[in-house]
Amino acid sequence: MVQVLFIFIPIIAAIFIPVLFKKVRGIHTGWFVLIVPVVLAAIYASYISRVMHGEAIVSKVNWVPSLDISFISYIDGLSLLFSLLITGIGALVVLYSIFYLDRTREQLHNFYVYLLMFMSAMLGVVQSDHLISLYLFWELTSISSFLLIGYWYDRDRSRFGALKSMMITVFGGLMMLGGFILLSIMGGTYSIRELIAQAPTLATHDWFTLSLVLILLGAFTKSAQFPFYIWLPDAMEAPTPVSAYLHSATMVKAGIYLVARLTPIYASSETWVWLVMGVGLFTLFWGSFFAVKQTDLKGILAFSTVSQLGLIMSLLGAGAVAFHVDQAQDTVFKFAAFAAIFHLINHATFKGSLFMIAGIVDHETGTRDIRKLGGLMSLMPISFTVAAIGSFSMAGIPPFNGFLSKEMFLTSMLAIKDFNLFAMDTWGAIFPIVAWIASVFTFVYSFYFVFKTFTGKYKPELLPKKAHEAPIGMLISPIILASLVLIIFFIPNIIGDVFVKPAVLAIQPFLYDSVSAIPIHVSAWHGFNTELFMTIGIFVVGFLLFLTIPKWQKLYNIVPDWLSLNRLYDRFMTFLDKDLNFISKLYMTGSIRNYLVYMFSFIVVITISTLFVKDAFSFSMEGTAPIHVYEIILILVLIISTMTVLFSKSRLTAIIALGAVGYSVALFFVIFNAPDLALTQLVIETVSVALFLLAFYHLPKLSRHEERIRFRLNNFIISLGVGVMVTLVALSAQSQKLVPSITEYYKETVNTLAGGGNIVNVILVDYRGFDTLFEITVLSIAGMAILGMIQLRLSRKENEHENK
Amino acid sequence: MKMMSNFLLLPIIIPFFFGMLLMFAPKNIRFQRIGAMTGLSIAVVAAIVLLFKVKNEGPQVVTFGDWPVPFGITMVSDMVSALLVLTSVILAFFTVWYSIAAIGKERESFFYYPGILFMVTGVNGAFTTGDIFNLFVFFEVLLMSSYLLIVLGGEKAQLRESIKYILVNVISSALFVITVAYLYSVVGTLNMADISVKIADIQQPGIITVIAVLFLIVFGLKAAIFPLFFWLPSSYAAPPIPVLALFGALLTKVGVYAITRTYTLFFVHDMGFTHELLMILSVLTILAGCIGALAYFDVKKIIIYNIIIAVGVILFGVSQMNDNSLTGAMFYLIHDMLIKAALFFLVGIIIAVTGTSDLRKMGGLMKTHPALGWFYLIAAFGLAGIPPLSGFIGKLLIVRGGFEAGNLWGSLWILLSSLVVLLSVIRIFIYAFWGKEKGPLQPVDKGYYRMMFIPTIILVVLTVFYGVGSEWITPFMQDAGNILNNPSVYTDAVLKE
Amino acid sequence: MEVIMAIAIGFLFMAAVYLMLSKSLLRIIIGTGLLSHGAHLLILTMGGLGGSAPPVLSEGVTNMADAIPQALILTAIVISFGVTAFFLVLAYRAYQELGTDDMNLMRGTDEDDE
Amino acid sequence: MKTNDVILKTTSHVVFFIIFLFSIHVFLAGHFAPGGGFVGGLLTSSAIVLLLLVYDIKTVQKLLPINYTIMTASGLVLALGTASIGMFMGKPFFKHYFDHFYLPLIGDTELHTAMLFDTGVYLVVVGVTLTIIQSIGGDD
Repeated sequence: MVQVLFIFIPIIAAIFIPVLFKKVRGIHTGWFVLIVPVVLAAIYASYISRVMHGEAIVSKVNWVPSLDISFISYIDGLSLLFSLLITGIGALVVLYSIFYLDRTREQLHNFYVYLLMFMSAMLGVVQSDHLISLYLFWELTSISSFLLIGYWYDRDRSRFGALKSMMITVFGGLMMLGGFILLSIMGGTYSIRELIAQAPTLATHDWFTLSLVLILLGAFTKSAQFPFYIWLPDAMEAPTPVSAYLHSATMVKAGIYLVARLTPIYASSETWVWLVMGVGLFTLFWGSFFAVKQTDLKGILAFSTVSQLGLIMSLLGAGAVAFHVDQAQDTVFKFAAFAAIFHLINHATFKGSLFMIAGIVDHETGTRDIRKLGGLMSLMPISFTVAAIGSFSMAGIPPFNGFLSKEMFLTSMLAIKDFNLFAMDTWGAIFPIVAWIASVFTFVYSFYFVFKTFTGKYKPELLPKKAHEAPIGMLISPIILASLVLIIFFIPNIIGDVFVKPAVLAIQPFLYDSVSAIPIHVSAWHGFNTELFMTIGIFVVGFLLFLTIPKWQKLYNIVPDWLSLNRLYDRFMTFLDKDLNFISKLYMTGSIRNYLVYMFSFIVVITISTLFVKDAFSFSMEGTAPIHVYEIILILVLIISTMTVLFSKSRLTAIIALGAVGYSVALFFVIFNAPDLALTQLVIETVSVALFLLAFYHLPKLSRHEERIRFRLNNFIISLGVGVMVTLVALSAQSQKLVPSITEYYKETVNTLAGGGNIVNVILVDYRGFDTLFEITVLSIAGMAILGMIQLRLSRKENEHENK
Repeated sequence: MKMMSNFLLLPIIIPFFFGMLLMFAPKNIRFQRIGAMTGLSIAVVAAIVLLFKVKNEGPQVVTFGDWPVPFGITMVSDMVSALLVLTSVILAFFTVWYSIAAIGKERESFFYYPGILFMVTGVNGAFTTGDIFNLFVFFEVLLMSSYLLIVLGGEKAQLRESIKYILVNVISSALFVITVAYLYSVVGTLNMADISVKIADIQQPGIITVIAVLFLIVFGLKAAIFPLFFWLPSSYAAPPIPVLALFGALLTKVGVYAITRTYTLFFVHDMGFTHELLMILSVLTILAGCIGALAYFDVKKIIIYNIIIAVGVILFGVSQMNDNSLTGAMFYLIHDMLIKAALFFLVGIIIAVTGTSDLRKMGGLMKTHPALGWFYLIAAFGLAGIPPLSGFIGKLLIVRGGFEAGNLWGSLWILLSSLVVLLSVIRIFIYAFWGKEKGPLQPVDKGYYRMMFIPTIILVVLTVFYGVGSEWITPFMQDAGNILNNPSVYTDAVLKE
Repeated sequence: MEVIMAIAIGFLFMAAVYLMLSKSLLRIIIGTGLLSHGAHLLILTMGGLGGSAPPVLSEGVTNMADAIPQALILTAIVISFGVTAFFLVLAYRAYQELGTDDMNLMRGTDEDDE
Repeated sequence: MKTNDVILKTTSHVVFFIIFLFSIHVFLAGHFAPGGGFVGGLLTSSAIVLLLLVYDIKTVQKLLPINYTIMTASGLVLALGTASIGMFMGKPFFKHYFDHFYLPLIGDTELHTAMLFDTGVYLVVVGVTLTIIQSIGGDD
């Protein structure tokens, strides 16, 4: 119970933020906010001792129990690791933001409310055992990300980026929801734990693969995998603390989390392995390759994040392979899942610090454009040191933590080529090759980032501000992260035992009985093997490429801009804005005639087809009334007067002919024994004709619009269709009187029970008096409406107003 | 027991009675306002009591004039109808409240409030009646009131669009009448429960299926399904905002209700044809709505096209005919009524403040009207079905039902439409509230602003409650879904007294 | 007789639709008038035309016409009377304000509103 | 439409009363023979329309100082009230009551609450028809 509520602490705290911001103006609001992640981090840290031995702690709060929807916080190794990252990095980011965002100029209350909302959402995502609440928090991360990216909402780029990220991630989220629902129907439960327990049976279900693809769509969009990554670079419009927090350390890892969490369910699927590994690896390559193209510091980091997320994703894919191998704990595949989680931690540390440095550079020089920067090393030595540590780790250089996980990554990719399932033996060799190339580019952009900024020529004339080192407060967080980068390199096995292995157990529960059974030991040196040579190759080639960047950077221009995915998105959005308007106006013409033509055509076609498809047409003369001569004459009168209406050129003729139709209807009523109707019809027709004349006294003559033949022909065909439809259905309906009418009852009771003689009238005032009550209501409303129409003329008033 | 059943009439008769009362002194604006508010508050109370009666005692039935069942007119308040009735009186109440500031004295003194009250009468009558011809009569009551409201004021656009609106409705009324006539010819009765039983007896032959299609057309014209929706966008855009809100929230929903009722009570023996058709049309309806919702920069139009999308979503749920999908459809239906009214109110305030309905001429309202912005955003997310707001549970159940019925692509289509909905409404937020301020704002009197804003936020809060408090609402929705899925519950309540 | 009536009613509907598709507002309203005539006759026909006496109780009459359709028609007539009256006044007012009775000139696309 | 034709006026008075009486007859006959509130109301209105044709609106308003909106509303109230009797007697809405009474001059008469309801209908029809005609006719 309580544990679930922890998730909501940030959101609850957010309620007080605007008040604090308004009332306590002397203190930066961030200091109050900081309490939240610090306290939460401490709480979650207290779980470590229990969870590291494989224990899972569950707590539940019902939301809609009648639909089996509840919040379940399930903290195992994986969830705890993420929770700690969220609160830990969160605390550092808040601390950093206190110095980054000016308390007098910024809308801090908004900023921190969004940030806290995000924190709750993210905790919810990683702790939810219930698919629906997972989805709920998932969307909440999209929304808070939207608000944070759009924080400086008067900038066009911010709004653009905010919308883009929301569209793509919400799209993924919705598809994921579809997958979740399918999954829950298959397993009969929303609980992930229970679903995992029945993983083998789920795999036989028809919807298994579809649900898998849908869920991966959610994971890939959130974790910025190819081709959905395009929102992430634009998300860099958010304030830098946000980029560091959401768009590198936490939110984008939600997809990773999801894939890791659902691996036990889906790993048995070939599609899963191929998709996760393939897309991950391609993203790794794509991101690293295009990172070098960027000129914005945060742009480089964004592409680097894309690339690194791809790396983790592909490792999870490789980890799924372990489900297909006997005795997996003795093979190299055991490394993959471990490496994924390990790298995830490492990435959070070095990328977080790098983002903060990018923010510092921006803050102190006024620009993030790498072409304007250079030579900052002497002016900002601390920043440089932190940046160098982060970049070297990212490049995979010892003695930094990135080296360790990169090595394990290469090991896993090498193993794939020897795996003889899913045609891996044919295509598997691609994996290590792509991994190697991507690592080379990773090396290049890491160096590019740090050395283009801090070494070379200092160009003060290009900088909006005079550069100097950042205040110490702003440096604390990056320094802490950079120290972690270094520390982890030396104590990888402590990290491994405490954080990584419990998480691995959650990803591969079927392989190990307990945390301690996971036979992995991280070491920086493991002899002269292929991985080592690959790494050396990366350093050499990478360094050469880095030195020659200006020579080959032009290559990027070969791919024309319009081919890019961003263009595709832009085209799509323009399509929605402009082309849809055009398309819509093609049929929404405002002409009622067009509308009627569409509607009548549909009505006629669908009704007549149903009539024949369902074999409902029937024609029988049985039980019909005999035909008399005077009836035929009356029919002729009716038809002739109708024709007169149709072809009359003057309105007077038309109106009188309409009256004639009405009177002949009245005569029909007489013939068919409906005296009440006849009487009413006579009177009403008279009044109607009078009304027609009265109203049209003021109107122009029937306009002689020269209507084209085609126009008339169309009208004729459609009206003929309607006429035929009405007749055919009428014939069929009257030939199939399948149930006798209830009418006899009225004859029997009209005098005895209702005290009347004229059945029609008694029906009107008694049996069905309710109809009559509202029929006269209709009349009354019509009267009011007409009165209002005649007397209230706002348009005239409008005109007078305009004329003055 | 039986005599107490008259109670179900109250939510219909109270607005009706107050509507009459208001006719006696149309020029006394104070009287008009107080009368309308009083009448609707009493009706809200009655509807709430009725809802709980239905919950505790099952469907309430009364046949007028003490006649035996198929011979008099029967009114039936089951959970479906009780929920809709309550929602419609609540919305009417808020609309009246909002109107006091938004509609203008001229209209108030020309039967504006009686128009609303009679419309509520018609709407509630249509939701409650158990007689197919009486349904027609109530349709006419609500239509005639809507004619009054749509044209009241006589502005150019109103007159122009009213003609189209009325023409379409005259056609649909004529079709309604002839369809009832066809049905009467085949089954010889008008009582809906009786029709249901008799159709079941004769095992829905082809002619009944044809009639089912005709009913779909008749009600589809009102509900604005594809391809019968063309008349709606421009007609709804013509009258002032409160009227638009009322129309958007109530009128199309009556059509939706009627389709739901007939397709769950009568025509359930050839679902491979009728419900498949309904599903195809609902999917296309969503498409048509989506195109429109994105195609225009006019705030009113954007929300109006969202009405069409919602109709598609609800009817998709109905077409799946299982417990989840029907419960979901009910959930979504009520949600949509509430949220649409709220959105129209919000959009109305935006228009009042900026003096335009063109998004491209708006901007930066976040600086001047932050509260408006936040409430708009909540409503927008609610509409798009972001959990835990009001649209979510309904959509979840509809999609779940769709999957369970095996319609994978249709269900995914519903999910995808949420994205379009979100984009369309978030665009309003981005254009109107974010960005730079454009042009001077209209001077809106503070008191009037508050008069519009307060009912609006209460309504938004209500929708939030509807979403977050789903647990309290679910039992009602499940009852409703159950009765839709089991026509015998309905027919037994009516025929076996 | 029902068969002939069905055809005549179909004809009325056809004429009504044809008129409603034209440009002139007056012709459209006349079309709605024909439409309701058609609908009313159809109700009567669907009730069966076989009765030999009005549905009024009197000595010795047994084969009365079906009273229900007649009652329904009566209600429908009254309603369409109200609608027609309203529609007429609307046309009159529209002509006053818009200066045309040509539906083609009443498209009211976005441009006109601005 | 002003006219000073004395003969027309006199004739119209006579015709007015004839139609009016006829309309009352039709209205009362309703329960047992063709007729009823609706037709009766329409006929009464036509009688008044006749007056309108002969005199101008103002004169007729002086002659019959009736607010037709209120007349309509009263009709509705009467109809609803009649229908509601049953509700107050613990019976379903629209329960009608009738009995036979011996009235002086007329003899044995059936008095029926449906008659009251029909009177409501009658009032509404007259009220609405005249509202419509007056408002169109009175418009310049």
